Amino acid sequence: MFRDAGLVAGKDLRIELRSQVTMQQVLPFAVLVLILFGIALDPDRGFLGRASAGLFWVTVLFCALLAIQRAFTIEAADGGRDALRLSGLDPAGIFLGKAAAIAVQLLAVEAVLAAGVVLMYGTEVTGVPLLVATIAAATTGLAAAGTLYGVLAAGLRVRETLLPILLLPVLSPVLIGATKAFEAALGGVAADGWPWLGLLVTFALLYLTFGTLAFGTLLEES
Amino acid sequence: MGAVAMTHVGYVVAGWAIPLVALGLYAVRVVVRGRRLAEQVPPEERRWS
Amino acid sequence: MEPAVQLRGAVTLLGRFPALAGIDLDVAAGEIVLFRGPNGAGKTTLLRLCAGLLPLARGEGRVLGHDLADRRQARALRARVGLLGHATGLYDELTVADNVRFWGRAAGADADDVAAALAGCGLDGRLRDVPVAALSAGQRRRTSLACLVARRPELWLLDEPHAGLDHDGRELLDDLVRRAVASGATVLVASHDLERAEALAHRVVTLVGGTTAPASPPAAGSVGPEEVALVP
Amino acid sequence: MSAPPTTASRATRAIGGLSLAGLALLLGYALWWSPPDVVQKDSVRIMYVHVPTAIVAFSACAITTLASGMWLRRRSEGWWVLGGASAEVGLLFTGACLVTGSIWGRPTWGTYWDWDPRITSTTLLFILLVGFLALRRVDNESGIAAQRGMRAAIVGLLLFPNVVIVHYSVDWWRSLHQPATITRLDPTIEGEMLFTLMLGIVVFALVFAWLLVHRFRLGWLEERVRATGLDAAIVERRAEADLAGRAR
Repeated sequence: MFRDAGLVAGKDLRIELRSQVTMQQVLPFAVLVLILFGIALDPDRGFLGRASAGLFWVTVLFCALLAIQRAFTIEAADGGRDALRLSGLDPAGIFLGKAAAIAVQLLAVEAVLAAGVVLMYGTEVTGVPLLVATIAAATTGLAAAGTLYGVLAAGLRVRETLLPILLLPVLSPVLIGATKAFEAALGGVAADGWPWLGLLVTFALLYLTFGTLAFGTLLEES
Repeated sequence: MGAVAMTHVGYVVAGWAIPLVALGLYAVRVVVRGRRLAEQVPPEERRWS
Repeated sequence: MEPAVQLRGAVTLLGRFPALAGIDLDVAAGEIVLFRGPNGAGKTTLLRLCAGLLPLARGEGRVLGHDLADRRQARALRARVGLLGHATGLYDELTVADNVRFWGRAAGADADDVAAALAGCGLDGRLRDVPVAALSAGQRRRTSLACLVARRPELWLLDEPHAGLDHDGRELLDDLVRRAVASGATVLVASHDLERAEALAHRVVTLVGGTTAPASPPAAGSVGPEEVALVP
Repeated sequence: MSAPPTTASRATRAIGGLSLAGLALLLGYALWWSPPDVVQKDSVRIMYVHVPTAIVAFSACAITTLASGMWLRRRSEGWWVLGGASAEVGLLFTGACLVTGSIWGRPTWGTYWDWDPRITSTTLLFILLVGFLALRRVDNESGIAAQRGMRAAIVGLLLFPNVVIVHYSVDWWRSLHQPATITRLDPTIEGEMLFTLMLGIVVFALVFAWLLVHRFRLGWLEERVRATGLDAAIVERRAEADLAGRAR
């Protein structure tokens, strides 16, 4: 299963390296959203600094939607789903491979976004271990749930509008957990953040397990 | 019991009227559509009576 | 020897439309069968059913010993089948070599199989590192043919294989099919390119309205197109 | 005696009668006989519809998840229809719960919306149901039920777990900011108020059951109409073959 996952992840990342969609489209979009928040929330009132955790994760959520849509647009190209079904790849491997590729791309976007937030919102970074752990757990959860709901919406005519309404309510616990953990880390009381990390890890494990089991039956859907 | 004038009358009435009316309308809609479809389906297909 | 493909009254739906409306078919292992018939007769659907991609709405079907009604067996069947259809199933951003390597290794082929497939399809020269997006339709079809060859399937399902191929391409395809059959594979071809396909096929079956028309007599070797047309 | 062409039956008439009687009794208690709350005075009477509809909404999601799970295992049409019926009726109750929640909140909080944990998670539940029903509608063009609705069944299977996770995280999130003081809606309940609340839960459960049975049968009929279309299509398709045969 993990061999297939590596194969699929490698393929997705190679396509990304060639097409540069995440780097040249999703990444600028992320920075743009930061700027829009800045414009909308009037930087002088110091509100941005306090809300930077929440704004960061809302932006990541939107970038995740774009990355997931992209991940399944590749497969929809020219009979890709049939080829996947005929390929002999283990469906669980395909799920983990796609999720891993999405996670890697999201991490890249999050890194730049973090720099942007520190630069533009003047957030002072403390409690780094908690920050890193939160980013890892939340990104895994986003990638796992995103891949599962992504394949659900793929191939449907109205997938652009259906995916957000299906996925975002499901991801709200990740938004809550990640934002709270970040606020604890940035606010200096890292101890409060660790329980939220528990929520993120549970969410990620739940969707990784369910995705691995359900992906085969979902790929079946012609 | 409840002799003194009820407070927040407007809210209480609204709080009860809106859901009950909604449930009633939905119930009527389901039963009517049910009746219309039931005619198109031969009786043995309907396993209730 | 168990027949490669055996269908009894098979019905397959595309949406609510019964593309196959009760079809009976028997194909022995190592046979090359050509399916003729008007557009919309159900040729493509028949190939996809035999590939285990479509569920059986009614009737029975066994392909390479797998029962099509059982979802798990239909899924297991797919790794042993190669489908060359209108859709190439290739990743436009990846190069020819990347595509053949990905689909080959997905089916367990090693580096030599991949290299052999590329060479076999004449793709190991200039085209090797060209992104598929930059290829012509014929070159894309050669690439998906190479992907199929790399996977070494036991059942070849070719949907309009000759379409878009130049002369060399057609020679190449016929040669690959003959070599595959020699090594025990079975081939089902759906095509309008009659004289080309008939030279290749052992037997011709006419498909109309989602089912087989009265079976035309087994074409002994190469039967001229005129004789076949007379038979309803 | 052939059944009259409706979705009603002895069972639904019984449940229907019972729920109407129960509703009358509930209205009596909720609006007149039960005492007003010391702090909230009479606005507490909305609780007797808000809490029961919330409970029914959550159980409707549980039924949809169960039905989706069973459909994935058995692929029998009944479970598929039950999943959809329960979600649709559940959506109606979730809407009622939201409306009554904000009306009840108005006198207490002074606004129609407050980030009260239950209202927030019920709103997210509402959107989850809307998404599920939207996916179901998009998903059931294809012919036979067995092949259809795979995606909606998976989302249905995840519906209740998602509801629980969302409810838990929202509750935990809001409990940091909103210590359980009087601003929370639930006054201490005992005696006659408790009885009225229990009565409310029973009555609305009956109403839900009645609606669910009728909506299920409506769904069942829709499936029958769709299935009868299939045989006709096969006959028509084979006729096309004869037509082509003769024409040549």
